[in-house]
Amino acid sequence: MTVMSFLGAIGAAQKEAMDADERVIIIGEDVEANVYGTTGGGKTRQETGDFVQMYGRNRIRNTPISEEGIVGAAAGAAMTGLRPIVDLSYSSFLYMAMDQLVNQVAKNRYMFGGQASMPVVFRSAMFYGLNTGAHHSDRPYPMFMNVPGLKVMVPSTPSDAKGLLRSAIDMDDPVLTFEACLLWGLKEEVSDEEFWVPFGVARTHREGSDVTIVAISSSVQEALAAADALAEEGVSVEVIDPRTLVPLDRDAILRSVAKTGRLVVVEPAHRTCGAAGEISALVAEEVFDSLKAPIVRVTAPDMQIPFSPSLEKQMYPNKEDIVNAVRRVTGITNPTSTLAAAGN
Amino acid sequence: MTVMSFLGAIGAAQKEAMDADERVIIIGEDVEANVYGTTGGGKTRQETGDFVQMYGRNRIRNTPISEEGIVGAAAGAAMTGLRPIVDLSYSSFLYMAMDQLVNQVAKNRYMFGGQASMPVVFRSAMFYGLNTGAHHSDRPYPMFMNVPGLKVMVPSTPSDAKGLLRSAIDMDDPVLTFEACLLWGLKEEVSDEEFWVPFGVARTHREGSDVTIVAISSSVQEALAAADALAEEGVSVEVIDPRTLVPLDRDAILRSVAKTGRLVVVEPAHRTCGAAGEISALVAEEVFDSLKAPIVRVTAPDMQIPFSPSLEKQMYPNKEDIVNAVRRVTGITNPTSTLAAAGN
Amino acid sequence: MEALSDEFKLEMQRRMLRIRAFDERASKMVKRGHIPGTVHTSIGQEAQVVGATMALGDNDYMTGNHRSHGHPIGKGSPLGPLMAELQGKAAGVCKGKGGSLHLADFNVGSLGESGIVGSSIPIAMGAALSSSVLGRDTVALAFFGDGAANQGVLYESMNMSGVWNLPVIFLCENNQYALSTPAHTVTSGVISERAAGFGIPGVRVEDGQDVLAVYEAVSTAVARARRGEGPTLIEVVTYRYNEHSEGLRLGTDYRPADEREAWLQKDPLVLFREHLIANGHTAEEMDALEASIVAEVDEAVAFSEASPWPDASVAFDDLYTDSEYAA
Amino acid sequence: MEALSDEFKLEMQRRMLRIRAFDERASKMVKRGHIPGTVHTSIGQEAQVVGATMALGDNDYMTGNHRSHGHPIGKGSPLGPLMAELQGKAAGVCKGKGGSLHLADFNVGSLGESGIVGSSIPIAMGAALSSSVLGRDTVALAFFGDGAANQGVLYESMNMSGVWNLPVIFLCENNQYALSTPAHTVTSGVISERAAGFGIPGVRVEDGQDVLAVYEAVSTAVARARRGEGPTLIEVVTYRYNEHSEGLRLGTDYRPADEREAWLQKDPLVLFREHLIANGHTAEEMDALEASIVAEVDEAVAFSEASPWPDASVAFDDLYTDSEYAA
Ligand SMILES: Cc1ncc(C[n+]2csc(CCOP(=O)(O)OP(=O)(O)O)c2C)c(N)n1
Ligand SMILES: Cc1ncc(C[n+]2csc(CCOP(=O)(O)OP(=O)(O)O)c2C)c(N)n1
Ligand SMILES: [Mg+2]
Ligand SMILES: [Mg+2]
Repeated sequence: MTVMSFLGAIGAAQKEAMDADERVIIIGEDVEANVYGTTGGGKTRQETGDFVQMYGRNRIRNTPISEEGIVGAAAGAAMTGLRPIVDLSYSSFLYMAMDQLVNQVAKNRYMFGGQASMPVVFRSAMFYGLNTGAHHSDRPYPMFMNVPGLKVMVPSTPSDAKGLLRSAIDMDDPVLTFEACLLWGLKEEVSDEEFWVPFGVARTHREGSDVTIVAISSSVQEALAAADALAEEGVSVEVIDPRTLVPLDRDAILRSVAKTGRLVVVEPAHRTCGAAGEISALVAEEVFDSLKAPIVRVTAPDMQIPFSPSLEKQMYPNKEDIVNAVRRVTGITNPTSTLAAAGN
Repeated sequence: MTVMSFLGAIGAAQKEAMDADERVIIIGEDVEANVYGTTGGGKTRQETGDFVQMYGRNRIRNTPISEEGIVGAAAGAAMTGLRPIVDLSYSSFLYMAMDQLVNQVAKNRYMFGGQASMPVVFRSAMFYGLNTGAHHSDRPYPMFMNVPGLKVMVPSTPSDAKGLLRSAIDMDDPVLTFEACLLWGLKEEVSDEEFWVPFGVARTHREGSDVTIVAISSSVQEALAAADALAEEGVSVEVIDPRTLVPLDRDAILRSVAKTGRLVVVEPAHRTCGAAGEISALVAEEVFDSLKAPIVRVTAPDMQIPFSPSLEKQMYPNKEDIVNAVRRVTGITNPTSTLAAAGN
Repeated sequence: MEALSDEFKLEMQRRMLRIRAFDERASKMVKRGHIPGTVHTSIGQEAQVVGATMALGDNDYMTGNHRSHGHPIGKGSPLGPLMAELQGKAAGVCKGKGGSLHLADFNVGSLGESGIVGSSIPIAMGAALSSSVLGRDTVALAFFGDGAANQGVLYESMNMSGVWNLPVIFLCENNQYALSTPAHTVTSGVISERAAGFGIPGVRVEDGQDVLAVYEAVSTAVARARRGEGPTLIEVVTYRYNEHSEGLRLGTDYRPADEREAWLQKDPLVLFREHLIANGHTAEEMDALEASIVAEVDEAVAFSEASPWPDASVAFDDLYTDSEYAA
Repeated sequence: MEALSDEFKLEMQRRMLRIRAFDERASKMVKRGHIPGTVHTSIGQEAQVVGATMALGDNDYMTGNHRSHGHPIGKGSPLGPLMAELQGKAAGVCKGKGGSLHLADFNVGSLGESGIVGSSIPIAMGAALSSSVLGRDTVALAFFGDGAANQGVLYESMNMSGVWNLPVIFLCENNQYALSTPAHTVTSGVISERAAGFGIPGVRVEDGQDVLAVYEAVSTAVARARRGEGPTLIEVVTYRYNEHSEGLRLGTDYRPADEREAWLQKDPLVLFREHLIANGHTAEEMDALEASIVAEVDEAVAFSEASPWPDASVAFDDLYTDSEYAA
């Protein structure tokens, strides 16, 4: 085990995959100079050298600023023998390549009756919360959930980031990974061995009996903090991280809600047509009879992201919002009371 | 009143708006030759001449195939005094211009603290169900619902198409209109007068007491047919068409479900993160206590669209699917029985 | 260029005839309702298609656009599964899931048509990137129209492949119209001249009805690419004889009345038939060749007609490689 | 070109000094945590900014990119609200909602920076379309970098504005790097030479540190546009003295060690100061001018510091014009 940051874990997965398979290449803007910190060495560039030194410019492809061209090139390369990892840096830039992502990457295998396979990973960082303004703060993963043919991962811990990314690279289907930069510095012990976290398997971070919280990306940390606070009030919260949104571990979510009878869904994306809405709808259809209370979503409002710190800080779900949502579904209005009857 | 087709109604709204305001222009591919049928005269080109004859090439701008450039140009023009209507022909081509739509059209007014206004309408047709294959069958409106700053309309009748489009053109905010081509030929009497259908006001096509169906775009017709069939079985169905998805008439939907206690949501888009999920989540949060049964979505599956007629016909919600969903939420398994108790 | 063998030239004519006969049949079938949706024919553009596809080797890749069922034929794809695809049959080359707009035949290096205009251009660049990274000697060719030439992704692709020296050819089929829109009304400058600013050669084949002229230009670019000297842009001037798509009736005369007539005088099949006759073949041989191709198309239609419709469940395959995620 | 008045030249120097002083202050404030996020300075590129903005008239439009707070200053925007915007204050020109990456000042025709590289290019074309449709004589200018020059939308915009003869100028600020990436490693061909293929003039200003050279090239293009003769592409060669963004420390030496030194010898402010002194001004006058600009920036900072933070509710304004839909 090594203590790794979220970002370090991503770099480690990329390195392992590059070592394991010559067909893996990295394409993106500023990957040569390791501007975004995942194409350095194992821990630091100084120690083990950077990816260009290790793998050469044939496999580390520093690109012009041409997102549509980059994604198209990666798609064509994936259809003909390579396994590209595309670094799109900020999630806000995915829109530039939307046609390639939706019309080519997602559809080709299907349209051509299975003749193509599309082993390619698109990495991008969600930079919200860092006062970068509306052009760098997008959290667009829900859009891509609406596009059949893509897989979507949203890791929330260093080991999940490493294990999921490795699975993504080794998979024959296209994967989009959304990495919340608020998690970049998060550290934990991560295995030095190669390991693969499977897609479609949620992680239950905390077991509980009164309420299920399904939390996405950086919201997992907020949800865990909320669960701690609520435990002190006598509310037992189960916290589930789906880890991959496509495929989604429906069973884990439904089982948990069947047990607790209450659901709060938390995510940093805009509310309308977000992942939280999807999970809510799933539960309202599949385990309605178990539900004891309204399903509450805690999300970003349907608003663009303002620059000023005095404005931006209120835009994402935080621990307090989650605690309030749980109080609402459990009927607790007074923090010191125990689990109220409402909805039971 | 004149009997107008859905397509004719769109043409009529465009003509009225062009006549009323010199700042209204039309930009798009093949608009000069009226390939898509909305830049002709009142009914046929022969009768009243086409838009180029009427308004000239200064205001009818036939473009190269450059969707990103077109949308950007329209956005810049809207910020500086014009009121463009952009004909993007097929909805599947919106992805080409996604960056302009999301990063410029939706964000500029907000980012610039209200200095910009963005009076522009983006029209596109959803061509599903016509054996055009996966590259021409998209129904991508849910993606745009996730983008604050855009407004989204999905008319389902000729008069709504005319009145909503006129409101959209006269509005100072950007609007995307998604026109189901399955409705193009639909005819009804439409007022010859200028009229404006307000955004954010749902239309109740049929009142009922047992189940609420919220149906979107071409699904409205399917839902009405299902309601007819169900009436014969003694099930009273309320059919609501939101008409605009952003803004959404939450009150109309919540009021109806509070009354009926049951909800089925129908739409032609893919299931995951679609509008149906959004409406389900809204109801599960806001009027949970009124709910007597699971909320059921009837949507396209999370699958791309195959070309062959033998494959494609099963991909969209039809009357039969809706009838089955209503039976499920009302607990009726035998078509001849009356309203069962389950969920009550 | 070295002289082409007689057999090679005969094969050129054979493939051009095949495209013509296949597309003419497909046109009729659309009008009779035997092909769902529509088709965009290459009728009139056969020289450009065959001159380009026959300049490629068997292992070379290509991508196409909506008007690209001629292209797999040109590259040697068998007709039966192509026709079955147009009809949406189980025996279709894409199992009936692609249709006319999205034909692909990976067996002959056809990585697929794109119904989205311009969208398959960078896919060809990606195939060339594979060759380059993996040290293969295959090249890739992207077909696209004069309309597609105004999509920005073409210039991103020319630049990237220029920088990386990729073995890719950008082939613009300038049939002078994009749907109803005359190219000269929406194109500033000259398409082939756009290459220079991106540091790559740009070639214009003025007589795109001459299969040998197209073949020569593309062969030169292919050889260049294989030598590791990078991409080329080729613009071929040609003309489509039919409407944009079969069954489409446009309300305006967007094409001058006598223009089509003039181009019909330069029918690539007639021209090359004459060339072959001038080079030792008889009219009877040519007639026989033409008849044999019609028979081939008859067979393809019979093959297709004999195929069942795909089973409804096929709609739920092939989204992902691990079927567990299919709905 | 007609001779420029002395006052006009002094104003050029004034605006260049203003950009330098403003950006230097902003850089310090970022490092001290007084400006949230980061800023991308125009330090070293002032001649290119002012030569272009002063060639525009008051009613002319412009769009910018992430490195564009110099541009509204060049176009005459008051400094206080710009500084307040960088700090995220209520008195900011965008109410604190845009920040450094998204400055806009519609009062001086600044239609906004885009943090998305290349994305504001067609917006300028749209502003030119308005002029053209409405019969106004305003022109529009899009600033963008050498990196942005590889975004396809630039070529879509050059083509469309070429076809429509729009009064728009595409101005590429070639500072030779896109973040860590040297332009020559990702650019095939020469940017200014890309214009020819799109049927529009392409001009390269080799000495982008000479404000008069830039002014002349842009003025020529503006005059051309106003005469209704259409768009121009101008590439200006320049250099940024600071890191890509303030506070960013890149791990590799992506710029040769002595390169920056050489460019520092061509500091546009020093060069133009010398020009002014050679043309009758004294060093004392110039010192006084410089001091007055520092005082202006002090005032702007004071203005900003005096401004309150925006009220939390401001985050929920300005999404739509009809506030009823705001959350
Ligand atoms: C991105 C996109 N925009 C628009 C269309 C609609 N469309 C289909 S074919 C066509 C014309 C294409 O012209 P060109 O590229 O010259 O090819 P041609 O049909 O002449 O072979 C258009 C506009 C499309 N399919 N995709
Ligand atoms: C679409 C997009 N891709 C990538 C980025 C990240 N990025 C920000 S600035 C920059 C370099 C821009 O270089 P250039 O256009 O030359 O402008 P300069 O910074 O040199 O002024 C990059 C890659 C971005 N903001 N937008
Ligand atoms: Mg064409
Ligand atoms: Mg630069």
